Formats: sequence, C-alpha cells, structure tokens
Amino acid sequence: MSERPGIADPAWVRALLAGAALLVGLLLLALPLAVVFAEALRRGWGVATAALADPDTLSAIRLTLLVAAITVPVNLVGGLAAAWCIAKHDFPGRRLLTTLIELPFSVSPVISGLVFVLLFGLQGWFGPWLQARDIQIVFALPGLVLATLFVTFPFVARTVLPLMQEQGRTEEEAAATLGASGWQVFRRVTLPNVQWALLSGVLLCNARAMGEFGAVSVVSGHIRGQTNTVPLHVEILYNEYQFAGAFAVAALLALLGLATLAAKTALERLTGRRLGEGTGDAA
Amino acid sequence: MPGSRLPPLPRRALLAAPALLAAAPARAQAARELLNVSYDPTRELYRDYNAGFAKAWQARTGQAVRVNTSHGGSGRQARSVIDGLAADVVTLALAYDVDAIAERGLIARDWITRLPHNSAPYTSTITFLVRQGNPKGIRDWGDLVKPGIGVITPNPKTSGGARWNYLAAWAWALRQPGGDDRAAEEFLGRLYRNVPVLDTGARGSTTSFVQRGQGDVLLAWENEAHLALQEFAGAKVEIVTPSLSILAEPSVAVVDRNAERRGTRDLAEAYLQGLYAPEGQALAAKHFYRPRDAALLAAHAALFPAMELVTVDGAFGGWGEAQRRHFADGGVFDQLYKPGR
Amino acid sequence: MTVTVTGLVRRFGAATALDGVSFALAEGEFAALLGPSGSGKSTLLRILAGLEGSEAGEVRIAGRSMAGVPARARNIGVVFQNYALFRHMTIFENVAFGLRVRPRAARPDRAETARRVRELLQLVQIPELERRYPDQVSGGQRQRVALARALAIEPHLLLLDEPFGALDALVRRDVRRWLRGLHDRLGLTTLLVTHDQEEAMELADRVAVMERGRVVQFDPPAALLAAPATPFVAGFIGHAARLEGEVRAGVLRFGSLPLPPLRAALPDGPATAFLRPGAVVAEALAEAPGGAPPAAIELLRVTAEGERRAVLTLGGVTLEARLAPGSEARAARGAPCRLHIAGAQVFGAGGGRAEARPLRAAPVL
Amino acid sequence: MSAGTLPLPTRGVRVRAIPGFGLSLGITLLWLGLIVLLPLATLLVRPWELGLAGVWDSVTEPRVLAALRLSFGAALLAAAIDLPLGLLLAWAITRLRFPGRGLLDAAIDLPFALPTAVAGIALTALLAPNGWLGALLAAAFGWRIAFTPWGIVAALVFVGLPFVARTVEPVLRDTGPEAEEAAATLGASRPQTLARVVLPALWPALLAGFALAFARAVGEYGSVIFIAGNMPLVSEIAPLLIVVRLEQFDYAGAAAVGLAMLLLAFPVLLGLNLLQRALRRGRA
Repeated sequence: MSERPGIADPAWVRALLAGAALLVGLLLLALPLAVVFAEALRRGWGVATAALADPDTLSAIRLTLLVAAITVPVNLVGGLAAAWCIAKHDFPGRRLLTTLIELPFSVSPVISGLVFVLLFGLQGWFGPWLQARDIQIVFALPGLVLATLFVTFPFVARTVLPLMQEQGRTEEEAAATLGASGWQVFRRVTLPNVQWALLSGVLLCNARAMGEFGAVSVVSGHIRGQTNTVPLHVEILYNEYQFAGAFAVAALLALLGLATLAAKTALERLTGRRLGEGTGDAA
Repeated sequence: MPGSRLPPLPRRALLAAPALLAAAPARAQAARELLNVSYDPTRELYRDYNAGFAKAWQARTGQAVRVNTSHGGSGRQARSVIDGLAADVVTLALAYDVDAIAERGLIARDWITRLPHNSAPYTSTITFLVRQGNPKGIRDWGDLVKPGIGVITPNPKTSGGARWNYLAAWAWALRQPGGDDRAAEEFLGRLYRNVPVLDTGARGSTTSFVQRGQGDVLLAWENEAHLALQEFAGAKVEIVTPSLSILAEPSVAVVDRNAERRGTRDLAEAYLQGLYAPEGQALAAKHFYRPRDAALLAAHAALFPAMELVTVDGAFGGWGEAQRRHFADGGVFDQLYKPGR
Repeated sequence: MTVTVTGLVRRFGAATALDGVSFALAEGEFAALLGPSGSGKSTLLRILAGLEGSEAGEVRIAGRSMAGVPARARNIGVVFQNYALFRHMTIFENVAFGLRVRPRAARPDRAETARRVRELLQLVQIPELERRYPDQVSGGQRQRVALARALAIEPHLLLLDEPFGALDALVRRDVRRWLRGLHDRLGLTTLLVTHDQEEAMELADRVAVMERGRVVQFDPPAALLAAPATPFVAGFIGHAARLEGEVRAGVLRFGSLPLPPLRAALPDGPATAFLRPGAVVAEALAEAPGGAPPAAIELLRVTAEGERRAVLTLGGVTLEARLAPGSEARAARGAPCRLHIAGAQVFGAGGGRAEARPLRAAPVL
Repeated sequence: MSAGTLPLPTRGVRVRAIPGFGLSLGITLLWLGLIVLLPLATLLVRPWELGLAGVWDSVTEPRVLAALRLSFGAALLAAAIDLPLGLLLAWAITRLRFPGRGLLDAAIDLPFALPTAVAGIALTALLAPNGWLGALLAAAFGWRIAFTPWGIVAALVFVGLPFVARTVEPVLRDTGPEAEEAAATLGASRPQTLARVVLPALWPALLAGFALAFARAVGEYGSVIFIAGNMPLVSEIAPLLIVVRLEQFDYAGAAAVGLAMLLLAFPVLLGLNLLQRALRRGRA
C-alpha cells in the first residue's frame, strides 16, 4: 500500500535510490571511518591503548581541550553578538558585515595560520616588539588559540543568524515596549528562541576546533608535550612509523567527533519533536 | 603517573593571554628547560640522547633538566626558529638552514667553526632502498633513469634530505665519462621524470615507499634506510649502496640570541658537546648515523660500508652556492623539473 | 462529466478515513463536501484526483473506471488548499505548465499557449499579473492563479480543496460569488471540499455532509435544513442547540427545563431535539410569574441584520432566541422571560425522526 | 562615516526599536577586527614588499599557475561531483524510508566531524594502490587514485559532501509533496515534474551548497597533502605552495599566493551568489 500513489515513484526506483544512497554513504563516508578504526586495532588493543596513554598523547589531548575551551566561548560571544546585531537592528553595512563574518570559510587554513605568523612572528609586524617584552604568541598557546579562533570563526554566527532573521523582530519589539533593556531582551526573548540552533553551532565549532590541522600546523612549532595538539600529534606518530598509534589517536579524535555528531543529532531529534508539538498535525 | 602533569606553558604565553591564568598549571618543578629544534629523522636518536643527557647533567650539576624537542622538515624548522620558535639549539639537516637562521642574526655567523668537524657531530650519506631481491636490478645511480623505474624521493624545495639526494645524483653524473653540468642536468631531469610521488619530507617518502608500495627504489638517508629495515620488519626491502655518494653533514648550533635571552647557554653548549663525547657518538652509531669517532666507525664497518663520498664544499662550493644555483626559485631544479605527463 | 463513487474505503493504520463512501455527481453539477475536520473529506478528494489510493471501492468518471489511472492522466483540475503554486515560476508560467507538459503531439505551440494563458487570466480577472511571482501577489489573487492553472488543462472535473481558507472574510464572500458565476458560465462539474457550512450552502447545488468517513446526507441545502437525515446533520447545519427530552403519548417534554412541550409523532421514550435560533422566541416579562423566574436573559446581542437576540443557558446548553414582538422594551440583561418554540427537529431513541410543532398556536407569533 | 551620506528612509527619523544595538555592534566589530580583519590585512599588505612586478612574477610562475589551476579545478570538479551525490543523500533521508536511513542521516556529517588530517591519512590508506579500495580499483580498472590529481578530487569530494547535502535537505523537507502533486494533476509525468518543478525549486540551495563545498575545497590542506603525491606542476595544491614558500623564507611570496587565492576565489563565490539571487528572484 503506497502512501501517495499520485506522485510516488515505482518501488524499484525507490529501492534503487535508497540503495545508491546507502552505497555512497558506505563508500564515501563509512569506509574512511572504518579504516581509521581497523588500522588502529591492527596490532591489537595493547598497542592502541599504549599510544593513547603515552604522556605526549595525554598532553596533546589536554592542549587540544584547552584550546577548544578558550576558542568556543570567544566565538560564542562574538557570534551571538554579531547575529543579534545583524538580525535585530537596521544599520548601513549589514550585508558587508555578514559577508565579512563568512570570510574565514573561504580562506585556506594554511593562510589562516600564515597571517598570524606574518603578524606576530619574529619577522612580522609586531614580532620584535613582542620579543622585546618577552611575549610569545606564535609557537605557543596564544598562537594556537588565534589560529583556531580564525578557522572556527563563522560557525556560531552562521547557524544562529538565519534562524534569528527568520524569527523576525516582533517579539523583541514587544519586549522593548514592555520596558526591557537590551540585555534583558536578548537574554529572555532572543536567546531562548535560538538556544537549540546555538547549541548545534557550538558543537560544530567545537568539533572543528579540536580537529583543525592546517592552520594550527603553521603556528604550532611542534614542540612535543608543549605545543602539539592532537591532530598534529597524529601526524607526528604517522611520521614516526607508529601507524597503529597514529590511527589510535586518530580514532580517539574521530570518536570525539562522533560524540559531537551524536549530541547534535539527539538535539535535532529533540527540537524536531518540540517543533512538531507546536504546529500540531495539520494534515 | 604520566597523566598528572599539565603541559608546562611558557610564562610569556600567559602574559599574552591573561584570561588563561585560571587554567595555568602550577609550576611545581623547577627543572631547567632546553628546546632542541631538529628535523624529522632524528626523533629516535634524540629521544635516547635527551634521556642520557638529562641524567648526566643532573649527576654533574645537581640540576634537573627537561629537554623538549620539535621535529619537522628541516626548512620548516629553520623557518619556525626565524619566526620566533624559542629554540636553544638547532640540529638541522644541512648547514644552509642554520645559515638562514644566522642571517637573521639569531646565531653568530661563524657558528660552523665553533664545534669540531664543521659543527656536524655525526654524518650520513645517501643510499638506495629497493624491494627485496632487487627485482629491477638497481645497483647504481645510472639505473635510476631507466624507463619503468619508479624513484621515490622528497621534494628538494621542502626537504633537506631531498637536497642531499639531488646533489649526490648530480655529483655522480659529473663523474661519468663526458660528464659536465649539461649532462648532469639532463641526467637529473630524467631521474625526476621517474618520480611518481614527491613527498614534502623524508618520512613521507619512506611511508610512500614502504607502506604504500609506491615505486621501486627509495633514495634515503643511510640512517633512515636502516631504521626502515628495523621498523618495518616484514616490509621486504633491502639496502643497495651506490658506488658514489655525498657526505651529508647535519649541522648543530646554539641559537645564541635565544640562549642568551633564556639563560641556557651553558646547558645548550654542554648539550651539543655531549654529541661528540663517546656516549653521544655511540648513540649516533646505534641510530645508524656515521660517528665521527674513527674507531667507532671502523667497529661498525658492516653497517657503514666504505664508499666514495664527495662533500658539498668540494663539489658545489658550499651550501650557499648550491642553494642559490640549484634550489632557489627559478634555479636549476625548477628548470629541469618537468613532469613526464 | 458524471462522477460515480461506490463503496470507497481508506484506512491510515488503525484509523479509518473513508468507511464505504458512495455518491454520484450529475453533469455540470456544483456539489460540496461538507464536514468537520477529520471527517475524511480531503482524503476523498485526493482519491478522486488520483493522489491517494483506496483499499476498496470504485471511482468512475464519465462511466470510465479510474482504477490504475494515475493522477496525471485523469484530467482533473485541482485547486489545492494552499494553492501549491510553483514559487519559482511566474504566474504566466504557472498557468502554462499544464499545457507545456503535454505529450508533444497534444502540446499547443508557443503562441497558442500564450493565447490560452492570457484568456484564462482574463477569465479570472488578473491579466495584469502574468509576470509576477506567486509571492508577489495577494491571497485572493493567488487563488485565482490556482484556479486558472487548474482550468488550463480543460478538466472534466474541478476539485476545490478548502480554497477560501487563506482569504479574509470580506474577500472570501466576493470570491465565492465570483466563483459560482464562473461555474454557471463554464458548466464544469465541480466538487468543493469545505468545513464551512455557509460556504457550502451558498455555493453548491447539493451538499454531501460527511461524518466519520461516511456521506450521511447528500441533498440540496434547503432539504438539509428542512429534513436532516441524522442527529449529526441536524446539529451540524444551522447552529442548532441540542436538548434532551422525553416523548410520552406523542408529546415531547423537557423535564424541569422552562420550555413548552411539543407535539412530536414519535414512539414513547427518550428523544433529542435540535432548536435553531430562529425557531425559539423569548417573551420578556415585567416580573417573574409565581416565584422563581422560569428563565432569565443572560445577554442580548445584535445580529449582522440588526435583529436583537436573547442568549440564555438552559441545563448547560446555550440557546439563542428571537425576542417576541412587544416585549422588546422589557428585554434586558437578567430580565425573566417565557420561551415559545415554533418548531424543532426531534430524533427518537429508535432512530425515528419527526418535525415537532407547538401544542397550541403560539400567541406571540 | 559614510552613514551620514546614505539616503535615510522617507519616513524621516530612523527609530531603533530594540535596545542593545551599540554594545552588540561594538563586540562584533572588536571580534571581527581582531581575529579576522587585522590578520587578513597583512595578507593584503605583505606581498607588495616585492613590488608590483615582483608580485606579478611571483604568482605567474608556472608552478604557481599550475597549483592554482589544480586547486581551483579540483575544487570545482569535486563540488560538481558533490552536487548529485549530496542531492541523492538528501533525497534519500527526506523522501525515502529504508533500513539504515537514520544511520545514513548521521553519517552525512562525518566529514564535518572527522579532523582533516585524520581524513587525509584514512583516505590515503583506503585509496593507495595497496589499500582496501585502491587495490580493488587498480585490479579492476587499472585506476590509480591516490598520489594523482584524482586523489585530491577524492579527498575534496569527501570534505565537501555534507555542505551540499545539508544545504539541500531543509529545502527538500520544506517543499513537501504539494507542488509535485499539483504538477501531477496538471498532467506532468514524473520526469517532467522532477525537471520542471522539483529541481528548479532546489537550484538555489544546490548552488549555495556548491559554493560552500567549493570554498572549503579550494583552501583544503590537511586531508589533501597525504593523498596528493605533491608533484610540482601535477599534483601540488596552492596551499601547499604557500607552505613551501614559507619554508624557503619567502614570506612575501607566500602571502602573494595567499592573496592570489583569495582574489581568485572571490569572483567565483560572488558569481555563484549572484546566480543564486537571480534564481531566487521573486521569492520571499
């Protein structure tokens, strides 16, 4: 019994499409992931867990978490402010601002690292000044944070802005007529309306922050145990012919990414149902 | 317990990001720190050497010392030091990279004379790694340009090791009957047409050759070739020693400006001098570097077969000249490198 | 074309949307499918259009069975609930769509297509909008576009799915009359699906009332009012108030409620009466007769026609009554009154139906 | 500064109904300026140390031109391949019901979540001539994927796929079957409905996805360097050339390549954007 015989495709077409989609998913998406885990466990659990328990790995994990812990809140605040300001206010240059916020997406990660070397490296604009004051930016935590900030810059704004625009301004205007201050309007009216999209943006931002390679590689200095993030550590292990170890650490990163995805999917399911309750079944 | 310690952050980093103060680690240890910025194939050597050095230093002075290392392509590492990576010592693949740092005033210009043997405590050379049984019959440089031979070597623009490969091939071609610059250029052009994968670093090339099964012969540091035999026990590859090769002298130097600034000069100098001491030389040999110590070298004759070795200074007029002529943008390499397809 | 539907059954999981629907439409007839939401009327329309399948039953159009005929081959014009206009096409392109997708042999050429589209836009009175996009015109205009688009394929049958739902009340009345006029000119067999009884009564020659997956009555509007076939129809049509009573010896009484007894030709037993607002008359009194007042006016409202009506609550049922002539001056909120009933539809427990009449001719009428 | 010269709305006085504008704009500008604009300014300024002729020579060198051609060509090709694949995936998860649909839905985001370096070594291990898939393709068709430009395209297809799928998906969900049903009642066959009703409605979203996938692919580094083979003039991507130049201490040259990439990407993205808007014309 087909549900919509008027427009439904023949069963074999549907089966073919579903099969093709599953094949694409398998070959293009699942297989690379499977390789990571298969290679990680090729020499057994022992080798994999030993690679993870290595002090250098542990310090890389801590560094990566620290970088993400700084990056995400900064981009959260900035992204929210930008989205709010663009969606809820009129001012000349809104379009330009939107474009500028998206700019880092079209900049190569390598360039994202390069610009900070050009700025803060010893041969850069501020390098000599910084060294005279004994301040280290590139090849230290601040450089890693800056490069990661740049790369993950648009995530929050991008996920929240369209929703804010779609929701319009009437609720905020209503709040304003009721005497709410800017912060109160934002905190009590706008934020609750976008919180789920916001969380999803934060999760994406976090996933990218923990997984960034190109930009971070340029500014890291690759000092073992000090400025090696997890993705860089994967490269190091790989270059040391410790393939099982490299893939074990890679698998850990992949698991972090998968957990992020699971959280995001769960969130969407949750919000999907919420939205469904609101609109009811009109059909 | 290895997990109990946060990564020690440079104090200066914290100054630049006051917000991080909450996350800052307690500076429990008062250990002195030394940063050795090195290149890819020395990871194993310095892992051993650092441990021994720290122990010896503590025995001698009572100070705890922690040696940090950074590895990568030699050129990239030099660039990082130039850009402000706070290296106390550099142990790079070639003198040219140290010269580049010296040019920016971070190292004294006369660095190469400050330590024995051109400031190169160990040497190496370039050999061939081929598939087991040498199915393609590769014996010497001339065999590399035969049709159908896949040669794996990194990009001389990005890899110090690759430059040694290039110069060794060039030197061999010059020695052939009728060998002149034109013939050498022609020879190298043909050689690079046989290269299917041009990795950015020596380690990438080894992986491509051994792990990914690319090509028939890998041009490798002698120490890397031996290490590959050891690491990839089941990889079915063997070493072929060419008739002539180049004397590779990996250079070491104290980065004067950083050592002064960080107050680590004594430590840095001791660290490099230790490489010339018997323990250091033995470690070098253990990791397949040719030690400078003649007796030690003779004792490992099976590992380090005698062959004719030319030097960069002798055959190319020094690194500055070689770099300018061959590897600079628009240099000989750029001209001869024309991919086959 | 004639349309014959016999024994249609459609279930969605455990729910039955259509439970054996049968009816027939005559050539050129304008019929309406009327029912509350969930009564299955939209499903019926979708089955007619070929957008939905059925478990049992048959649809014949002009005598031909539609079994196995896909939607695109049925030549039925459909105006969808939200019009389903193609947003990326101009209004011209929307209307031309049905002509342009015809098989090559039957496809009119470019000039002919343009001519027919312009003709249709003239017909629906929006020729000036052809270059606009659907999002650039008003709701009423969109509805006309949807109609023109459906008419472009020269359908045998026109199906309208709640076509006025998106319009505001004023526009709705205009468009309704215009649509009926258009139908009278084109003579196209038309089926309108709606939950709005006024709309159905005003537009349709005959109205099919649907209740829980069945057509319970299919009659001209006047007959629905005069002789509702089931209590559901009686209650659904004409805003009638439903009151429970008891018939004894041909007389219906409403227990303790202050309503006069009625003559009803039904066997003894409980019965349900449906009182339409016009059929109840309230006579306001100066003072309550003998103690407690029998009924009190709760509030007074004025109809669109300017008539004053009294609203009362009896036994939990809200009742609307005309004011008796001469007592209007006394009518006020809280005033006591006496109720008279001109007539009512009564259904007995056994299923019998009777037209109830007052015992005596009402003095106030 | 330019605000004063802009024409004001005719109703006269501009009213700011919602408070909090100044603070939020201030945070935005600070954030944008420090993290994005100031660093990018160096990219605009630094190359000119070489002089105009120097910059021109630096970016018209055959190796640079080849790398730029490869980066842009591979990115466009990969985004073009992502278009039907992404549409297929989005269609499957919104319109079809089959076992594994939920899993597929989640898997689409994998390239977002997998760090690029991990993706790079995984794809290399998979597609190398002795890898799981590479051996199969080599034996069956004699295809070499890894260490050729095709390897780059494969990596970029992987990286860009979710952009197309996730941009099209909401539109597909939103469109619903009404328009298709309307087309069916008007006599359109299924292919006609797809070609004239469904696809046109999806084009803006498809283009937006294409633009995103392209923008990401042009600059991609981590997942590409492992699989590319990195042969100058053949499989060397522009971002790698930036790294190479840096390693030769050629800061201005590196910045020049970076600038060239930005300037080349800009018209492509602008064009796609304008095309999108043209397709959206008339729609709210």
